[in-house]
Order: sequence, then C-alpha cells, then structure tokens
Amino acid sequence: MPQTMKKPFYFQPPLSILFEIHKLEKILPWEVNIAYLLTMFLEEMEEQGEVDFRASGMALESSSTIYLRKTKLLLKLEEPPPPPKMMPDFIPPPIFLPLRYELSSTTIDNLLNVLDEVLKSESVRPPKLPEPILPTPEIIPPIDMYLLQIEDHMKSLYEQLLQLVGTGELLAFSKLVAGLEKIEAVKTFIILLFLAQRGKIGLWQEEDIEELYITVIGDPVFDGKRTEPI
Amino acid sequence: MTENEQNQSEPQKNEKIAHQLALVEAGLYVAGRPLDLRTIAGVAGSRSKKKVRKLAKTLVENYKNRDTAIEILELEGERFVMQLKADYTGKVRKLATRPLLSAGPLKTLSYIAFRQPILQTQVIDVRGNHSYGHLKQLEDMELISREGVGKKRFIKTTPFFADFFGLSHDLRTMKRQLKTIFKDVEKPKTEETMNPEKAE
Amino acid sequence: MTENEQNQSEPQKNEKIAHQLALVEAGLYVAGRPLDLRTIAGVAGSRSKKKVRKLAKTLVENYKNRDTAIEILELEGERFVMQLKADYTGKVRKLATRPLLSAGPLKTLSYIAFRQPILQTQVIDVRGNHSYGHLKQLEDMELISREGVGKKRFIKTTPFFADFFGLSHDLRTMKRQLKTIFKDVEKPKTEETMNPEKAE
Repeated sequence: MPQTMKKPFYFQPPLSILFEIHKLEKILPWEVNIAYLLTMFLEEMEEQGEVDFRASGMALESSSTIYLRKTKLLLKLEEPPPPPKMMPDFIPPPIFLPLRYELSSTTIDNLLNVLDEVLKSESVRPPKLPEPILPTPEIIPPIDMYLLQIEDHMKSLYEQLLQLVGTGELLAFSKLVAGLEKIEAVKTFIILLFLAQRGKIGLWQEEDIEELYITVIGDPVFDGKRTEPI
Repeated sequence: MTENEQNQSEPQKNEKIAHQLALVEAGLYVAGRPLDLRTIAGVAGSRSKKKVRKLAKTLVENYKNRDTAIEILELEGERFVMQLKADYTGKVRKLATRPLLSAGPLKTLSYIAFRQPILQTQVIDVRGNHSYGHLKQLEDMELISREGVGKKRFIKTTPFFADFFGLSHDLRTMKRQLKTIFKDVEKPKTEETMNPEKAE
Repeated sequence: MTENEQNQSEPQKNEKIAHQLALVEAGLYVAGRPLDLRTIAGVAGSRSKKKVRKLAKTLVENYKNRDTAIEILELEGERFVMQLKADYTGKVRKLATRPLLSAGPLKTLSYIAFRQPILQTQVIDVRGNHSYGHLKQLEDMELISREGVGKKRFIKTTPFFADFFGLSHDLRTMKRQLKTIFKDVEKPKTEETMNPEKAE
C-alpha cells in the first residue's frame, strides 16, 4: 500500500522548492518567485479539497527563510543579478574616410570681412593693453585653502572637544581621529597645535607611550578675542 | 563635329584635348568630391556629354598608368573623383588639415549607415552615452541628418555622406555596397588596414 | 649607404624609391600646404635629409614633365608644395564650396591674426567662453599655435596660416598686409564681398 501511495502534489517541481528544506541554503533566492509559488500551492490545495496544515506550515517556513536570505543579501548591498542581456546588435567596422584634397572656399577677404564685427566686441570690452610680454611665470606655491580657514577649523574642533570631554578630562588623540583618513588626522593635529598655542587646550605625552593626550583647559566660549596670530 | 573642329589640324586638336584634360584634372583636384558629367562638362567647356565622358575616362586611365599615390575613380552614376589610394591613407592621415573623425565617431557613423533610417535611442543604446558627442560631430560635418524629436528622432546619412564615400544615393543600393565594403575591411586583418590610426 | 641598402639589387632600389616618391606625393596631396624636409622625411620614412631632398626634387621634375594642371614647387626654406597651376585657378575656383571654417572659428582666427601675439585670456574676453572650442579647433588645424601656460598663454598664427592666405611669414609684415587688405575689404561694402557665405 505505501508503495502505491501517490506523492503529494507539493513534492512536484516547482513547488518542491518549498519542501526540500535542506536545499534552501543552496538556491539563489532571487530566482524564487515566492508569491507565485504560494499562490499555486494554495490554489492546488483548494482544488484538491484537502487542507494540510503541516504542508502549509512548511511552505510558510521556507518562504520566510528565502525572504530572510533576500533581506540579508540586500543588507550586504549585494545587487540582484542583472537582467539577461539582449543579443548585441552587429556593429560594422569603422569606415575610414577617403583622403581627398579640397580647396577651401575661404579667402583672405572672407577672413577680414568678419574682423570688423569682432573688433566691435573688442571695443565693448577694451583689451587690457599694453600687456608686457613676460617670461614664463615663476611657479607660485599653491595656498592651501585649509590653512586660510584655520580660524573656522579651530572653532569647530574646539566645540567638538567640548562635546567629547569636560574641562580637565583627558582625551586620547587616537580616539579623536578614529576613523579619519591620514590626511584628515594630520590636519586635526595641526589645529590642535594652534589651539594649544592659544591656551585653549593642553597636549601631553608620557615617555615610552606613543599616545598623545588632550585636555580642554580654556573657557567654554570661543570668544575670538585672541584670534590674532601668536 | 562642329565646323570649327573640322577646321582644326591634328596637333591643334590634341592640344585642345590636353588642355581640357588638365581642366578636368584641375576641377577634380579642387573639388575633393565626386563630380558628375554635367559639372565636369562645365569645367572642360564642352557641351558634348560623350566627349566629356571620354575625357574623364582618359584621365582615369592616365592616373592608372602613372601608378602613384593619387587615383581618379569612376563612381556610380557617371561621377568621377580624385582621391588618395587607400594604401597610403594610414601614412599621411596626420597631415590632413580638415578635422578628421577618429575611430569612435566613425564606428557610430558606420552603424548608422548600415541600419538607417534608425532611431537615435537605438544608436545610443548600442553605441553608449558617449555617442551623443559623435552624433553632434557627425551632424556638424553634414554626414548625418536628424529628423523628429525626443524618442521619435530618426537619423540617416546625408547625400554628402554618400558622395564622400562614393556610395549610391539610393538607400538599398548603398546598404548593399556597404556590406561589400565591411566584408573587405574585415578580411585582411593586418595592422595597417585595421588600424590606420595606429600606423601613424 | 647602409649595409641593407648595399645588398639591395637595382630593381629593388628603384621600387623602394618609387614607393617613397608615392609617399611624398601622398603627403603633399593630402596636406595641401607647403611641407618642410623634416615632415617629408617623416612621411617617406627616411632619415637622410639629402635623400629626402632628392626625392622631393625628383617629384618637382616629374610633375613638370607631366605638363598638367597640378604642380609641385620648391619654396623658400626647402619647403615643397603641391598646388594647382595659377592658370587653372580661376576656371575651377567655383568648385571650391566648403569654407575652411564656420563663421565662429573664422572670427576668432581673424581676431588672432590681427592682434597677434595675443594673450589667450584676451581672446576669450572678446570672443566669449565658447571660443575655447574655436582655439582647440584652430590648433588642431595648425592655423594657430599656443605658448606659455595659464594666464600667460600667448597665441599666434602658424606659418601654415600665412601660406594658406598667401601672407608673409614675418609677423610685422603680415600685420601690415592684413591692415592694408582690411582697409580694402572695408571700402566696397557690396552684398557679395560682405556675405561670402550667401554667394555660395
């Protein structure tokens, strides 16, 4: 009798995907259309007139496992596979233009006919003449905008320090620059030196320890009274 | 034969023909594009189509016999053109004064020529976004024309394009000619014929 | 003579020379402007100035013997040019229909020629930002050259520019010539001279 027993409908593909739990981890979740499978499952069950709660439970569990995997992949920012590419169209090789000499219709008269008009716009914007012809200019070192905005940077870093530690407390430099790029860390260090010079903070380092410690010692208001270079 | 020509001696006739040949040569040299018999007749100062055809064909032969870098070819529709033989293109391309097209725009052009009339969106699909620039350049050079707007913008090659390549103005014939050209280009995969730019 | 050349048979040598002559002819044809020995040597694939000079002079002679509409001439400074003989220019000039440049770049070129050597910033001031594109095109066509960098970038016309318009290579003389022609052009304000594009 058991040999002649018909396999339940949900063990046939494609519904079997939901009932082979051991294979769930191996399939590509993007290839499974859960809504389609579940609808098919319910319709089939309705048609057969037999409600099997155990099978429904398994289908539900498998579906949620597949959903979970899709969610995990999305959180990993893994893109779903691209849609299948269409067959590329035939692109013929470039046809190179035959080289021919061609006398141009432009004459010196044509060239000078348009000059009058151009000289009119020159009179609207008079040329800055006489411009001496100078030798190739010397190279001017580029001025770092960062240094030009040093006051602003000092202010914002000081405010940041106040938020991190109270007056008198210690803050490790490595903690302050954690996660920053090297160049940003260097810039922060430079600003710390400026702040230290203004007496806003204290910097100290113990022998044999590489860590640099910062203490906020100035008043909490960055009053700007001592903004002149020290 | 006109009365005037009957009265001419043999050397006089020969001299006249040599002069007319030189005029046709001058015309073809200066034009840099295919000229039809009517235009050539105007240059040669002759009204006989038969004579003008003979003059042009003589020039084609003369240039063949000279065996040098320049050729005069007869194209479809009894049109004649002077141009550099393809063998020399790669080596002197860089000397050409006119802004020439690089391989990218030329590929776009050849695709358009092959598929025309074609939707602009299809050209962009196949050739990529950078081909917007190619289309502008090809339009500036009057090699293609665009009609319609937005998603319904159609592109085809211009009569100037057909003339430039010595192709038929009839679209179907042109496409057949192009197929032959592409086959020829694809066969000899030597460095020079495939990459004339590189050969410079 | 290199060892390689010594080993060549007479027919081989002749063939090589014929090929080099064709290459030089190709270069002169395509360039449509005078080429100096260095450029010709580059085209002919030879490093010997003497040989290249001989090749070019042979071509001059060959064209003289052909007695047709096109000539190759030697110009001052060992430069060579292929051109239409003056006798024929008038008769075929009407076949030249394509302007060298469109209106915008032509204006920019005209201004540069008249004010050169001129700062790039001044050209942009007067001609607008779009003229950056013109400068690129004019440079590609070897009509202008740029020197220096940034705000001190100077522009002047090239010897090719002078050759193209039949002007002196000496800047001061050229500017005098331009001023004289400019005055002449300004006087007869007829429809035709003012609107050459229309005349086509």
